[in-house]
Amino acid sequence: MLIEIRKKPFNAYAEMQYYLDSLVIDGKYGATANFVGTMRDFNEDKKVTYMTLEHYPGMTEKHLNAIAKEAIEKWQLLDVLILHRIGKVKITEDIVLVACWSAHRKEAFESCRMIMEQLKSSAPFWKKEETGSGAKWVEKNTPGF
Amino acid sequence: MLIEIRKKPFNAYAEMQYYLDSLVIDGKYGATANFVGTMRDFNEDKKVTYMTLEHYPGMTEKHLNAIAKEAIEKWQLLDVLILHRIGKVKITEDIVLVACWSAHRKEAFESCRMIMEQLKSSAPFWKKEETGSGAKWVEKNTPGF
Amino acid sequence: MQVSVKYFASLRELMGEASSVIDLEESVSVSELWQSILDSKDVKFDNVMMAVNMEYVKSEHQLKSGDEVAFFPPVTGG
Amino acid sequence: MQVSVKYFASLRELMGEASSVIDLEESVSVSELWQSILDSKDVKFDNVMMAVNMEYVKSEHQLKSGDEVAFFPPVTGG
Repeated sequence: MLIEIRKKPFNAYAEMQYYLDSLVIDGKYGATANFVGTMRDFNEDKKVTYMTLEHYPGMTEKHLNAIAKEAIEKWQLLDVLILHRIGKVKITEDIVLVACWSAHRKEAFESCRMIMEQLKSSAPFWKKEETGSGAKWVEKNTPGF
Repeated sequence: MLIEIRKKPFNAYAEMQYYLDSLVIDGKYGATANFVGTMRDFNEDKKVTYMTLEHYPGMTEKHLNAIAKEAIEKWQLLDVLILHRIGKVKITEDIVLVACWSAHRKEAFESCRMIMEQLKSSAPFWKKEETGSGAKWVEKNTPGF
Repeated sequence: MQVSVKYFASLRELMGEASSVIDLEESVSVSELWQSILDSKDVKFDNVMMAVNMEYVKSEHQLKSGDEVAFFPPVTGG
Repeated sequence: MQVSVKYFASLRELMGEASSVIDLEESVSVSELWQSILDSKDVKFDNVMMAVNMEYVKSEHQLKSGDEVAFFPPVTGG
């Protein structure tokens, strides 16, 4: 299990491969579900030029760890990877990566989605969007179900 | 949209990056859901040493195309990628890759899972497993829900 | 009329052939063709899936000359 | 007793500070602390989230000396 907060841009698929290469679950995992959240150039019909992501150092990591551990236990996962950007994020840069490895697909799909929903609703991160006509804190996330 | 049947091993994350680099949806996609099915060393408690995947040339591609197009329309997806192995597949090699790009996460998650379920239940592929004590056709897929 | 018939996977092995061309009367459904194949080969096979011209069809689907008919076991890809 | 208080995002901007140390009576709940902060600063803030020692708590959670208390707006990560 790896949970990391990243200050610099990361490449989601290079990270997937790099992390997978470090695992010793060869032959055990049959399913990998993976979600990548990426910076768009719009939000709720407004144009966005970049955004700044703030977090609560210490609590954010602790909270993501708890989410991941609960998912591993609930779905008997073989491994979980969560990466999340902070700082200034530009359009097309990846914001979040969640990946779940399991023997069968049901567990991978369900856990990946649930981790993302829990992250969205409870992990201490806040986005401030630069819209061209001033910066504004995002008030809430879009619903996931 | 790209649907491909591959005779040789592929690296799912290199394929993700390569395909993403060819797309012109920068700034439009905020969500990518991705599923990778990988060859395990067991199935239903039996040890498996390798397997051979057969398909119906022509119909398999046509059927996967129809599944992907239906998903794009239903969830307003920005793009879909489906790769599937045939031939002799060894342990740890990737069998299937499904990726869905959309503006928001709900659509990416739901479409990726639905494409996988439709692929599993209706795309013309057949697996023959080599168990050490002889080869045997797999009779049915494990349920996904 | 003639149709071409294809078999896949365990069914191909059971039939001992991957394809054949079969002469048929007019107005034969895909399930009637399937039953006549089972009878002529004297074999049984449960849960067959049927496609005509690379699309799934219902058992009552009427065949026409030149159709490509495929019979195969439940699919196990992914 | 003393607790340290942290603010994040729009709430940090509203408060004009990221953190402060506050002297409290014994037997104060996190929501009582929050109300006293709002009163002393003469501000309003809806939908605040509350954590003590980096874990979410209910509004009736009793504070103790040395606690790290955090107030922040609804989270918007991912």
